[in-house]
Amino acid sequence: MAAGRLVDGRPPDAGLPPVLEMSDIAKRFGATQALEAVSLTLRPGEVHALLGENGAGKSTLIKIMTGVYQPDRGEIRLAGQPVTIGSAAEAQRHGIAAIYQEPLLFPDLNVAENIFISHQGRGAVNNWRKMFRDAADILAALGVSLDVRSPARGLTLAAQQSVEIAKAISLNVRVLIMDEPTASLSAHEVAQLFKLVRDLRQKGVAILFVSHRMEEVFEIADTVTVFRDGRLISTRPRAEVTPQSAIADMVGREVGLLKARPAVAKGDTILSVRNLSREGVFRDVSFDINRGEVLGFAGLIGAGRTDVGLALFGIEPASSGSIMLNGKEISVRSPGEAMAHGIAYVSEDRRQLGLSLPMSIAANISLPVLRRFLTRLGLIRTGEERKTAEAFRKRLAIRTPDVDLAVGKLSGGNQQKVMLSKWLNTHPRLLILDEPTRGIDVGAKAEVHAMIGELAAEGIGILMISSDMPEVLAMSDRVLVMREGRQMGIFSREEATQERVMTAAMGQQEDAAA
Amino acid sequence: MRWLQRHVRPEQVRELSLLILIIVAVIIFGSLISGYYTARTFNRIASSVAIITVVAAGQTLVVLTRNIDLSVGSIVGFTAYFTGMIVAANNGLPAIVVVLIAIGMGMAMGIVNGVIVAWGGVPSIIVTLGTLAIYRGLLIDYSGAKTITTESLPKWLVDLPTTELFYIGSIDMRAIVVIAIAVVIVFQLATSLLAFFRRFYAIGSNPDAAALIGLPAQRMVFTAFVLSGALSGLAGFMTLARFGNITVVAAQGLELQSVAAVVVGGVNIFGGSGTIFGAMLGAVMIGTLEQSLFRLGISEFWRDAVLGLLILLAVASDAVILNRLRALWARSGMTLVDKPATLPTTGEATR
Amino acid sequence: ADAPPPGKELNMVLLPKFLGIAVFDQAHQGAEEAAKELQNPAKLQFLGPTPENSVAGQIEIVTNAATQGVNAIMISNNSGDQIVPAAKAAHDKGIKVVTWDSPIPSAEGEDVFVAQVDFTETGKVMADMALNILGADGGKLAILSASPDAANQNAWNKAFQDILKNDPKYAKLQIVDLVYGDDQSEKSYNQALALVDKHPDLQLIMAPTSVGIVAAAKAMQDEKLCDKIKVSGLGDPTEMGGYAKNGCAPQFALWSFVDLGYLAYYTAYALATGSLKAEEGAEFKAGRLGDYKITKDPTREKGLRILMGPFSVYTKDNLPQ
Amino acid sequence: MNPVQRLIGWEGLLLALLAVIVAVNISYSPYFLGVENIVNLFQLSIEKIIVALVMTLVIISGEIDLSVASVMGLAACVLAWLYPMGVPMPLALLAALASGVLCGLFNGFWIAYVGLPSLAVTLAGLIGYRGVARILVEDRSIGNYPAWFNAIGQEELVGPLTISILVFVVLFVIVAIVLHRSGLGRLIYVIGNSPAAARYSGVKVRRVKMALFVASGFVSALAGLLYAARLGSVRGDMAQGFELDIITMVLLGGVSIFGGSGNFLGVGLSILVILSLRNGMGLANITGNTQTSVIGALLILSVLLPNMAQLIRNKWKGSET
Ligand SMILES: Nc1ncnc2c1ncn2[C@@H]1O[C@H](COP(=O)(O)OP(=O)(O)OP(=O)(O)O)[C@@H](O)[C@H]1O
Ligand SMILES: Nc1ncnc2c1ncn2[C@@H]1O[C@H](COP(=O)(O)OP(=O)(O)OP(=O)(O)O)[C@@H](O)[C@H]1O
Ligand SMILES: [Mg+2]
Ligand SMILES: [Mg+2]
Repeated sequence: MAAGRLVDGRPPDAGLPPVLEMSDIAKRFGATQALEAVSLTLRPGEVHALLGENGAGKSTLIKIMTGVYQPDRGEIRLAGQPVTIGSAAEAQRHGIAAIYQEPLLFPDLNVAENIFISHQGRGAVNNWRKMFRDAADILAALGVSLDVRSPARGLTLAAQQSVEIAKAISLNVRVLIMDEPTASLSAHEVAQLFKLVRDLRQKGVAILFVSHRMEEVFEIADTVTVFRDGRLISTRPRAEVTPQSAIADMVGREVGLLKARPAVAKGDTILSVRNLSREGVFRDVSFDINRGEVLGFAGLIGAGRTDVGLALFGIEPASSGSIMLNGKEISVRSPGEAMAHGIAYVSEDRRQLGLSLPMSIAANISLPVLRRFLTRLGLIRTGEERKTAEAFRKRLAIRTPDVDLAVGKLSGGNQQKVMLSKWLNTHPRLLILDEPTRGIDVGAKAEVHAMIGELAAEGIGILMISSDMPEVLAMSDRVLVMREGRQMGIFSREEATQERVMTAAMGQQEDAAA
Repeated sequence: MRWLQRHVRPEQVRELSLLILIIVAVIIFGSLISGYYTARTFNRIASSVAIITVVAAGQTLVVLTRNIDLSVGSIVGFTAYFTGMIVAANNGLPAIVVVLIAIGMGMAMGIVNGVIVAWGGVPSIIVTLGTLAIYRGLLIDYSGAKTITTESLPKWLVDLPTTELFYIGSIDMRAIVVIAIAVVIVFQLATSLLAFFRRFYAIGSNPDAAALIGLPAQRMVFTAFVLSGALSGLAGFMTLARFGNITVVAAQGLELQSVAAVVVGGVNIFGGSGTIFGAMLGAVMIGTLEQSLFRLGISEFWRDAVLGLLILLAVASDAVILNRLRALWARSGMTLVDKPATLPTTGEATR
Repeated sequence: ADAPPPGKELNMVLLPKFLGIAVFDQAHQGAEEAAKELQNPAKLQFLGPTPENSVAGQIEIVTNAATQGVNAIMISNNSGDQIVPAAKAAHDKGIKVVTWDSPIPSAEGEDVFVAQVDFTETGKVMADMALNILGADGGKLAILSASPDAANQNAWNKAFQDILKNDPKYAKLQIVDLVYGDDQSEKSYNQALALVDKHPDLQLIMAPTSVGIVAAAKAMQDEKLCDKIKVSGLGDPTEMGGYAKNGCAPQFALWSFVDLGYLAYYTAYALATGSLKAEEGAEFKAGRLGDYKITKDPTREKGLRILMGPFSVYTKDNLPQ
Repeated sequence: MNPVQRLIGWEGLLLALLAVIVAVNISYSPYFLGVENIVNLFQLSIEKIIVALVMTLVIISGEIDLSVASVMGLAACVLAWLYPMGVPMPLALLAALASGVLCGLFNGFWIAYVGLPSLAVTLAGLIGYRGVARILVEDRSIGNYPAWFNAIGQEELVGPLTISILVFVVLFVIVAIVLHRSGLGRLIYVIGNSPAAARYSGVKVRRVKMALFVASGFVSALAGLLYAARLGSVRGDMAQGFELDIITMVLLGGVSIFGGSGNFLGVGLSILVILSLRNGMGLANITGNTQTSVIGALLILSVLLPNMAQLIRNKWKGSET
């Protein structure tokens, strides 16, 4: 194996022969040219970052490397030898493993089996004891402790992601591809992950790293490649790249980095929550949200933020505590009631909970308020429906040939935008955003942030759950920190610094709690 | 609780609850029916459940892969009839050959199902709805409306169902029952220990993921149908041995019975979870009810009504129990360990 | 009585309860034999539904036959009165509708029923066999019937029960149960065993169905109960021979289905040619079976019937070779 | 393939198939085009195709209802049970329909509110409701309803059309509009595609499913009564086994068994295909088992062939699906 020569931990040097070379790759899906004349080289012991807006073609390129798609044109060479990667299985045999944007586990298999099943020989006989032990070890190295015996069903995205990573490193890979592995990880876990990436680099593994989080890219990458509209714009050593220049390459224009949202004048209180609890999930959560205010929810994955959101939206109603809307006590037993009160919840899991992927963009956007598009006889006014969809397509710059396309065909980021449109369409008074910019590129991210600003300015109260620390700090008027289902404190914009929020999230003593 | 989680997996809990249900049922019937706790009662239930159990085992494998095999009834009938015809023609055939013929026949029909489902990309319910009719149709066509009679069969075959292999206390274990138990044990072990069989679970659990890690979904589905066919073939042989007289309606409706057994046995009809053992319990549950209700003197006409209700209750009670447990499992599933020592280094990068 | 004129071209359909049952094929042979004798150039259509679809299937076949304007239909009715509308429609189009083996209960839409045996007679034969087997001091017996929906079965069972109730000769015979095996070997087999469990002192299983009786016999043999519990009823000697010999089923009865098919064909043919009128007292000659007369059907007030008979009661001594 | 292409592909195929079958039928049988035959062609399966309409909705919503045939039987038996007791016909009919609604509510409760798989629940229903029907009529065959009731199923009302056929036509139009134009239809598709997302969008998933099963129960009961009216008498085994035929019709119509896709044009065509095929084979004197085999084969091929074509096209385009 190419890696063999490097285990002594010699620093990686660009002189080494490339593990994987892709030249002049092209791939087209119906109308969209997803990739055009792309050439990319991965060297042992190199962390190669791949940047690009939503729909730039990153995932497509990766799916080609892993044999999920076949390129229309172009050549792939492994350690110098031309190869065709016909299937995921072949890719694995070549030592190419990938962690995808959305974790793909077997909900009915336990964690350990999920880790090992991909590379067990067909003839193998399960030695459960050993399997559990090995799995536990690998996860420990990740700094995650999961019950390796419990089925994957019901794991949080974070938990699932950790298992995915464990799966990938449990086979000894030459090329490890990570398509937005950090999208659902909190800063804490990102740190753990990066430790691991560095180890792998030491071992001479070539790593292709896709992320929309600038700061991460600049922390970990050796080389930075930028895509735009399916074309490769630039490949440079990190030293020669600045965030600004990279972004310029990505969007083809100058875009300001994330900058703090101007604080708005406090309106009167819309929502006030007191001692909200749900048996065994979260306890005594209390906060107010004023008109035009953005309340950030920070915390590690699994802290229970989503559950608070779900309780407010009536999916998993709270078991005790009070919710007051405009001073009136309300009970929210179902999403229907929540929507009637003007509460909207944008889920963190767009594929399962946020969207109906096989249905058209228009149908998805009109779904929550379908009534509005019905005639007296209950028939759908499709014209109206499409018009509305078109409006949102412009407003959020959704990249699609037309609004009748199945949402599933859109790239991650564009799906996110459709989901936002869907909920803005309900004209909410209180908007709950759960990981609103997960898997969204800088361009779109900026747009979403701007959008959040506008909505707040319109007087909507916004509850923003996010694991993206800079985002939380920049967007929120106040930050509520949760940890293991408990509220650790609420920080005003002034108090809320990276360190304090983190410490609270990690459960260190914190006196500044509100 | 923790201990339980370590040592019992949810689907096992499912089986436990079913086992308890069966025991409760037996106790109730025992108190209502005089002379219920006898070797005879056991024999009745055991041998009437044996055949359906073997079929249900195959059905389980298919269902695990998110498919269903509705043709089993026809396959059993077909193999029972034509195996019978062949043995009748040459009584000299050694037992093993006869069994292999039956299994082979079933396998062949399973292969047809499997190929069309796996590589033809036709939903299994459509394929097997079709072959359900086709296999039975062929049977009627080629049977020439003759009935296979005990007369024409070799003695060993006719006597097989009542041959006692060994005794457990006063209970004599009959060949048919032993075959069924053997099948269950073999496949239960295989599906819990062999990587190859674990893949049935993987594919049913999340086809996309299975594809991404390069599991040969098509081959697996094909295998499932072939095995289901083979086991149905074996069941066909058992049917021939047990009932001796085989008409073209033999084993009609077995498909629904096997699905019922599988469903009651807690095999997730949408694939991915459930066990052979569970399916057997399902069959036993239903068999016990059928037999005992009759003994209770419940009228012919009341039986189906009661049976339907009891099946529903079996499914419901165990589903409710299971959901509770699922939640518990999930909740305590993950605990992220805090390492204050390694405060996030991302901090620097953002400044 | 004179025979119908041979050589007429008549399209005729023979319709069994459903396909794949031996006795119906024997009836088919008989009908073919008659067709040859009568030199009917038109091919006899032997059409039947599949077992699981018997009722709807029979109705469909009768309807289609009517559409095609065939000359005569011979039905072994499995659909009770549900066949009536279809049969009527056919009859109204001038098609001769002859039932055999199992009649249309209300007799509507039917010209005449060719009865294998007299149904009350059947009851008596069953009673006598029971008496012979159980002896003068009688005992407990249970009926294992086909499906609850088979008209002829129900008629026989009723006749059997009546005669036991009313005729002091059979006073000691006690019917303790009536179960159905749906003409499926498996179900009949299990039902037979269940009967044994439910009635510890059971001595006889009376199964007036060719499928049920073999299944019951096999069950008793398997459980080594033949010396305690006997099996009797209506069975096909080719299937039952063994059990007659080994004493599991010392006596059982049946008529010749070949003759039944033969007679049904003659009747339908004669009606279709007009040489026979479907009315009480009409007579005709049915080839080798000799002369027959149309009479009122005692078991169905509106019905006409031709009675074939006789029963042959089989024991180990008179089995056909 | 985008939905539009798929639609053309599938329905186009069925249309071609239909054309071939009709052509063959015409060339084989002079009777096929007769008004009488065309009417019979629908009459003979009218109850099945009526139920198939609702079944389409149920399957698209990602569920299945195996209990329909038993509900048909139950409704008919409720009627047959009440009417002889002197309950006035209209009341008896209402009660029968109510029994269907009850079954629907029962199924719906366990499926929508307790969350059990519909396959399991309705399988229990398949057995249980049939059982209740049996309890009500046991082994009797109950007829002699008022003439007007039988007329509903048998007499021609508008031109040659019976009420049953009109019911079907009206229902077809209504259900088609509901599915393809109405908000409810949209919700049915969304629920079939992604139930979780539907719930998170405030869709009252449970209510929709409940509504579907109640509708299924009601229409099945209605069909059961029409069946009773057509046959003029009721037995415990009424409509037994119809569920498979009904599901076959829906699936052949291109409705995905996994829910979320399929449309009414397809179902309409598949109904025509199956009915004319059956009828054609009937007129060609092809017996029951061959008929069912052919339809079974058709069911498979109609999905297999297009897939094969697609597969080959891709192989030779060298691109992945
Ligand atoms: N299976 C497919 N069918 C049709 N179009 C597709 C398919 N997969 C991707 N595309 C299109 O190809 C383009 C590239 O998609 P891709 O997922 O590679 O973008 P991406 O860079 O990963 O975006 P993101 O950062 O949002 O994940 C997009 O326009 C997308 O709509
Ligand atoms: N290991 C686990 N296995 C299963 N479920 C878990 C696990 N950890 C947490 N959960 C579930 O996740 C929820 C708590 O995590 P939640 O997603 O609410 O936190 P969060 O702060 O919103 O994290 P995220 O950033 O993923 O939204 C609860 O529903 C809990 O049941
Ligand atoms: Mg992507
Ligand atoms: Mg969350």
